[in-house]
Parts: sequence; C-alpha cells; structure tokens
Amino acid sequence: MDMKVSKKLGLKERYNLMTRDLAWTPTYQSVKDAFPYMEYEGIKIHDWEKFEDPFRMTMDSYWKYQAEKERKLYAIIDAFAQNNGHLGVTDARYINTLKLFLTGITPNEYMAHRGFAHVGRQFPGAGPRVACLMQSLDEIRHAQTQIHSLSNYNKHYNGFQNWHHQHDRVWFLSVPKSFFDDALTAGPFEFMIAIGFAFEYVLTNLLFVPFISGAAYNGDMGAMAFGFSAQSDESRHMTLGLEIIKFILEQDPDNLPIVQAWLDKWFWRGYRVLTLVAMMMDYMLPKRVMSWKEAWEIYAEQNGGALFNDLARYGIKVPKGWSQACKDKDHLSHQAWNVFYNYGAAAPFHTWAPGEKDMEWLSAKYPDTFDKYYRPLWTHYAKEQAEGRRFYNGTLPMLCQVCQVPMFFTEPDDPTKIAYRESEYRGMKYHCCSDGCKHIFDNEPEKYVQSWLPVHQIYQGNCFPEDADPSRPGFNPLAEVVRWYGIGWGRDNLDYADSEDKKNFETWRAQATGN
Amino acid sequence: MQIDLRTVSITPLRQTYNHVAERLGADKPASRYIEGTMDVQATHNFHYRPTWDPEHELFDPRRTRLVMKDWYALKDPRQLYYGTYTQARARMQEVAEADFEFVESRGLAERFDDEARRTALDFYVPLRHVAWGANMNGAFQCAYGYGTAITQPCLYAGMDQLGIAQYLTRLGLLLGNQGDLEAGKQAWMQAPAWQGLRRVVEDTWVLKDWFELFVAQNVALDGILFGLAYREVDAVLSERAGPTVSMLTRFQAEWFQDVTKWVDAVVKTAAAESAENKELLGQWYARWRGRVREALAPVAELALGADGAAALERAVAAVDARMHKAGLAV
Amino acid sequence: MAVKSIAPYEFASKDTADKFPAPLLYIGWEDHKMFCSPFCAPMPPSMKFGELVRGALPGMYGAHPDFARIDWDRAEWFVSGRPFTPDMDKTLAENGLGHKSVIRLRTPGLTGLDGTCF
Amino acid sequence: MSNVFIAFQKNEESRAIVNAILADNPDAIVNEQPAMVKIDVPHRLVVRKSTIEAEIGRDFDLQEMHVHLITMSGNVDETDDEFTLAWHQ
Repeated sequence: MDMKVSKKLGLKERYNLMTRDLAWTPTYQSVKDAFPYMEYEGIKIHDWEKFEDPFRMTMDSYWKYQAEKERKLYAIIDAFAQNNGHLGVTDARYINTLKLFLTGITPNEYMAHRGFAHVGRQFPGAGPRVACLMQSLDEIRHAQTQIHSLSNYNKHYNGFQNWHHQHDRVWFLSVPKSFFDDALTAGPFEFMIAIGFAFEYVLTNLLFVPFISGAAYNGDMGAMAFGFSAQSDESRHMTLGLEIIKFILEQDPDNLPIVQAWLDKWFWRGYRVLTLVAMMMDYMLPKRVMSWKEAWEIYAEQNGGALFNDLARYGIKVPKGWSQACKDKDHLSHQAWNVFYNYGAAAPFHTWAPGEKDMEWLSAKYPDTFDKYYRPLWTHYAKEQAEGRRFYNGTLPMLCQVCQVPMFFTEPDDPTKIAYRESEYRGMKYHCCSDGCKHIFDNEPEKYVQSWLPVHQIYQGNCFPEDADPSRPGFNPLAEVVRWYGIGWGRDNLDYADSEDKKNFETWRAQATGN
Repeated sequence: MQIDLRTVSITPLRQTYNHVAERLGADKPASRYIEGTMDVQATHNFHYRPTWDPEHELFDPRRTRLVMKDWYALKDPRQLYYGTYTQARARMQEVAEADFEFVESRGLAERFDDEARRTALDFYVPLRHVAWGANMNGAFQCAYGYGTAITQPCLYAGMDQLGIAQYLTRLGLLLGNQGDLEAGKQAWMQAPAWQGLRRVVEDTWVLKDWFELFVAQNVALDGILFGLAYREVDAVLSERAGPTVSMLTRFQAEWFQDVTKWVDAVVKTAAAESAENKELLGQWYARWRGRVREALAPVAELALGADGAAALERAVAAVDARMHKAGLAV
Repeated sequence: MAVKSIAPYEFASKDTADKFPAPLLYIGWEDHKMFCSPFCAPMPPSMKFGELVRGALPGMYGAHPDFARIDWDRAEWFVSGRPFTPDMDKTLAENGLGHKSVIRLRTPGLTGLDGTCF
Repeated sequence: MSNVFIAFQKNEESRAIVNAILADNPDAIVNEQPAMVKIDVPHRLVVRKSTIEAEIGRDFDLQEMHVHLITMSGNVDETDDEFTLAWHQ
C-alpha cells in the first residue's frame, strides 16, 4: 500500500512528489562540491529528470513489506534451528556449499550495501539516489539474514566460524573480494554498470537461483528461506540496473563507448567469480538441480541474449568475452573443482572426488566432455585415496593478476592447454589467465599492480601468525599459512571422507532414527 | 520414513562465530544484533585504492579526525539490525497510517483552523527539504564511515529522514494541496526566513569529515530542529487548533525520541574514549549548534511569532543538556 | 587507456622483486593439469637450472605417475611461450630468467592420465 | 522472439498471481520447480491488478507482489493497474 495522498494523483505523479520534488540544486555550495565525483569518469548527464524510476516505493511501503518478509523469514530460521533442520539435508557434503556462501558471498553483500550508499549519496539525480539507497538497505539485509541463517550451522559444523577473518585473507576468497573492491573503488557510474547492471542483471540469476534451488533440492529449508527472501528484493535491483544503463546511454552518444568498455570488463570479472558457482552446482551439491551448463544456457545464453538484443538499439554489443564463456560451459566446473581438490588443505571446507553415481550424472549432463577429459582424473584420485595417498598439491599456484583465480583456465578452443597471457608494465611482467583478464589489466594497469595476490603475499612473509618463526628448523610454511587463515587443520579442511562434519552428521542422524 | 529430528539432543560444537566470541570474551550465544553487526565490514588487505579518493583505503578510519581504538565500541543501544529496524518502523508507520486515515476520514483537515493551517503549511512543508538533506548526509556517513556498528544506524537514520520528508509531503497535501508544496519549495529556495537553514544544510553536504557531519546533522540540526518542530511548534498548534497536526507528525515525534537514545550513546562513548575526542566533539558541537541556532531563529519566528525565540532557546537548551550529560563540555 | 581518477593515481606495484626472498619463477608442466595450475615459487637467481630440475621439480610434480617416466633429454622448454634451450649448468639468471618469468616444460609422449592431459 | 520471464516463490498468494498471469497472457509457459514457479512469455508479459483481485477476492496492491518475487527479466513498467515486462526489440 503506498501513501494515500490526493486521489487525483496517479502513481507516478504521487511518487514524484515523494522523491524528486524533495531535491533542489544547491546555490550556497556549488553542485560540483556537493557532488564531486560526477565528472571524472567522462560520463555526460544532461538531465537527471529523464531517469525512469524502476519501482515507485515510498518508505512506508518499504518498511511494511520488508518487515513482513523479515517476520516470515525469522520464523522459519527459528523453526529450522529448533527442529534440528540441519539434520534433514541430503548429507553433510551439502553443508560445504553454505561455507562457501558465508565466506565468499555474504561479506560481499555487505560491500554492495556500502557501495550503494556511496553512489546513493553521490548521484545528483533524486530518482536514482533513492533507488540506490533502498538497494543499500536491502544489501545489508542480505548480509545479516545470511549471517543469522547460517549461525545455527556454525554451531554444529566446522568452517563457518572464521568467515570475517578469512574474507580478508584466504586465497580463493580474494577472488570475490577483489571483484567487489574493484567495483567500489571505481567511479560511481562504473559501479552502477558493474554491480547494478552487469552483476545484478546479467549474472545474479546464475548465482542465486542455483544456490537457492540447490538448498530446496537438498532439504535445506533455512537456506532456501533466506535465499528466496533475498531474491524478492532482487527484482527491484535488476530493474534499477537496467534503467540506469538505459538512462546513461540515452543521455549522450559519447557515453556509449565508455559503457561498452565497462560492460566488457564487468561481464568478464563477474563471469570469473561465477567459477565458484559452477563447481558448486556440479560437484558440491549431493542432489543436483541442473548442471552449470544448463543454467548457463537458460540464464546467460537465452536470457542474456534477449537482454543484449534489446540493448542493441542503443548500439550496445554483446560483451567481449561472451562467446568464450559460452564455449567454456562444458569444462568450467570440472576444472574448477580440481583446483579445490588440489588445494583442499588450504580451504575452510571439505573437498572430495565425485563417486560413481555422481560421475554417471556428470557424464549424462556433459556427454561430449566428461568421460573424454575428466573422468580419468577423478578415477585416478579415488584410486590413490583408496591406497592411502589422497592427493594434495603442496606447491602454491600461479594466480591471474586480475581475477586472482589460480591459472587453471584453458584455451578457448583447446581444453587441454592452460592459457597463459603476459603483459609488461613499467619494466615488470604481469600474468593473466585469459584474453579477458589481460585486456582488463592492459586498460588499467595502475589499478591492478596494486592487487593483493595471496600467493605473492605468502612469499613476502605477510601471511604467517605472529608467533611463527620461519627460521626455526622444520618450519612448515603451508601449515603456518593455514593457521593464519584461521583454518583448523584436520577439522575445517581436508577430505570430506575423514571429516568431523561427516562423523557428527551420521551420528546425529542415527540418533534421530534409532535409540 | 518420517524422522523426528527434534528428538535429537546435540551438544553444539560452538555457540557463535569466533570474532563474536572474542568480543564477548567467551564462546556464548550472541544476539542477532551482535552477530549481524560486529566486524561485518572488511578491515584488511584492500586490493585497490578508490579512484574517487586515492589518498585513502576503501574503508579507512582516517576519514574523520575522531580516533577510536575500536570502532565497534559505538554500538546502538536500540540494537537495530535490519530485521528489528524494519519491524520497528513498520509498527510506527502503521500508527501513522491510522492517524492519516483518521484525519482524512473524519474530515479533520477540512475543518482545521485556517490560521493554524497556514502556520502548519508554511512551517512544516519546507522541512521536507531539510529531511532530504538529512537523507543525503545519512548516506554519506554510511558510505565513508568506519565499522558497521556506526555506519548501519547512520543509513537507517538517513532513510528515516526520507520517510519523514514523505510524511511531510502528505501533511502538505492533506492540509493543503500540490500548490502548497510548490509554495513551500519556493520559500525554501527564496524566502529570507529559510535561507539561513538552507545554507546550513548545503554546508553540511560539503563536509569531508563524516563524524563532524554526524555531530552537525544528527546532534545539532536534528536535535534542535526536532525539538522546535515537534515539541514547541506542535504544542502551540495543538493548543490553538487541536491535535490534528500532532497526529500528522506523530511519526517524527516518536522517531526523535528513538533516535536520541542512539545519538547520545554514540557521543558519550566517543567522548569517553579520549580527551582529544572530547575536545573535538565539543568544538564540532559548538560550531554547528551556533550555526543551527542562528539559522532557526527566523524559522521559529515564522511559526511562533514573538514566542519563537524563547521556544528555540528551550530546544537548544535541551540539546545542550543532552550533550552535557554525554560528557561534552557545554 | 588509463585509469580515470579524480586525483593522481600512482601506486607502487605490490610485487616488486625486492619484496621477496628471491625472484618469483612460474613453472608449468604442459599436458599435466592434475596439478591444476602452474606453480609459483621464489628461486634464487644463482640456482643452476639443473638444480631446479633435479632439486625442485620432483617435489612439485613427483606425485604424477608420468613424472618418473620423463626422458629429460627429450624435454622441451619454453619461456613466455617461446621455445628455449636452458643450459643446465648455468644459473637461472644466466639463462635469462628474472622476476616473474614463466617457464613451461613439455615432455613429448607423456600426455597425462589416460592421455587426458591431466 | 525473446521471452521475458518472472519467477515466484510457491505459496498461496503467488498461486493466485500465477493464475492471473496465465489468464492474462495466453502464450505463457509455466515451468514448475521445487519451491519456485517460473513463467516465460514471448515478448511481453502483463500482470493485472483486477485479475488478481478477482482471483483472491480482495483488494490487491501490485506492490504486494514484491514479497513473493524471485526474479524477472525485461523492461518494467508499473502503473496502479498494471505491471508489464517487455523487450522492446
């Protein structure tokens, strides 16, 4: 229910009075001093009034509907905790997806909250300001509902307890962290294209729908509830993203090349982050919803295709890395899970080789690639593990300077060859995993020379606990890094087969079914 | 097979997240406010400097001169996280909605005393722009502040101000019409009585120190203005023409009580941290108290005539007393 | 193109050679993606290339069944993707390798588990 | 031709919304998933307040729909009476 004002006024007019009409152009201070970040990116805005409000929601309706969602959600969270709902999930392997979520996604919901507060302060246009600030509120909601929902898992399973500490430190978490840091440190317009449009509109369905449906498929009412509840805000966010890109493009023809370059960059940055989702869908869910490949076809190829078709009238082209991403869909998840299998000692969740039934599913979903390229690897690992030699990689990987993912990605047309790309800047070599990342580096080297690359930081000696002594005989650098990460050795990391999580889950489940 | 999972008695491995347990000093169950607030903001190893502020890290405690050893000491006594925040405001809006409904359905607006109506429209309607300015400032504090404990309620307060601007808009439309909103904006932009206040608001927009902005906006401007508008002016109008306006501004009056608890607690904790903080907060308060007081004098007069000056002094004194109690040398 | 910023935007690289105990060397073994990515390790410039091969590589790659089957005389080397003939008796520096050089090893005839390049 | 889509959580209220959408959009394709229902329509999808009200037997504000939404795709236009999603090309 929106504010009931004069019956004569329509929704749009009413909303105008409630938002835009409140704003004015300052005269005691210059516009440039009040909104100092509006010019340096080169985007030209002539008339902020032309922005189309995505949803016309006043604060009273916002409070009312959001409070209703919150009441429902917390009722479910409470019931889930009281009833030991965690014991109803398919098996404890599933819980590792939640650890990935809490450490990798939740802190970035918070980053989005701060980012939208920033642009919500900086835009001189009242329409986008208000929409951005509502999104900022929504994003802190998402961070908090996730922390609260997963709090009960944290009480019973290992690997959730240090999410805050780990987000700023652990090697693979620097992938999503650097993504959001990159967006927030960019200018306000680029942030909107990066997060508001490229991430929220083009890629968010690939992130959340699989996670939430995964929760539903695996009996996790708690995670399903927070996921769906968060998604209900997402339609507002997606619409803001679409309206803002259209608005910028309509304002001035000079904006097109800038926006296109940002789209190329942020599609690729976002796609690299989704690597984690691909492996989650295909390898970490005991009961799978759909394959990464199927999700990519529905949400990227069909839906994204329709979107870029629609934007073509502004001169926007499909982002640069699009066709490579479409080629990768047969390979991405398999290659990615191998990275975590390799470095399973350094991650705060458990890893495992897929079992025979899992491989049947993978083979059916990836008829052209799984048996040919990937099955022998998992079979080999299983054999080694059965003989007491579970493979862990003990040497640190080379990372991409831009996306920060270990350099496992293969050439677009040859899944057997790792792609290496090299640039030189100010007399030093920089390495990237792909044309997409190299392109990003070459455009803004001043930015990416600053990357806090976890592997390099380890070698610089910045990732050991204070009491560690590298000069002591028998100093084990990997073990010390893991300690600095706040990962309990043998408890939070290593193979699922030997984990406390597995043992506890089975014991507790047995208590539920017997005496 | 139906499994009754409730029957399983499990001893949890731990009660809360490690960073929360460290703050609580023990591994014990923590409130949702604490779990959803403490240490939620990233603190280390930022990858890139902001292109809009290369001098600072993305989140950087040096964006204010105030110094805190632990920014999470600035907790919100109301313990608002998103869930409790929206539910608290939803209750308030439900009451406000009922009040607006009542005023409308009983024809109270039409029957309202015309002189009081004029005063209400002339005084309250331009305040929607002050609230808009406050919304900008709440966003600023949230964006560039440090630590979720303080940035979170700053955004909540900023969004509350947007809601307040919208309630004032409805007040204008109910007691008057769209033309009164236009006239109010015209006055805000040009009428001499409002220019001092508009200048204050625009000056707060260019402050770089977010904590000084907190003192300017949340302590001085909100403190004095809300005291004047929703206590002093409200009382006079109520006496003169009945409680219609009180009903239409009840949200603001309740909100001011609520937010005062938080603002005072923040100032108190920040001042108690060090003599330097106390000194700094005192300077900021003195500066903005003076600016706001001066700017509000013609506005108070506009609403209350000759009684305006005394009403304004009472509003200022009330904030002085609060700040004194919070530890500032006032 | 360069970064657009509101004020000068120049920062030292986080990874200059002086910050490491020794220059970083990246090493990849072609067609053996069981080791998911190339490796990164600081290697003293005074280390002989032969020492790298005999001393460091077994620890890195020994877990792969192909490693024991390598015919080192037939091994092919690449630097930054270009063919390269290292002198085993010369140091890494004398072989032209510096901070953040990438070398790749190809072992003809060995193509990983069941020929999958893993 | 491109599809627009909208997806809802499955519950009593969204059941009515989905029925209304199916009534107003003869080309709609329904895709049922656990806990979620997704509706694809070629080119343009309309949600009408009046149809939902007839379906549930009470007043309905289109903004109530937000509580149940999961995701959607297409350009949004919202008035008091109608919510539409469309691709312009």
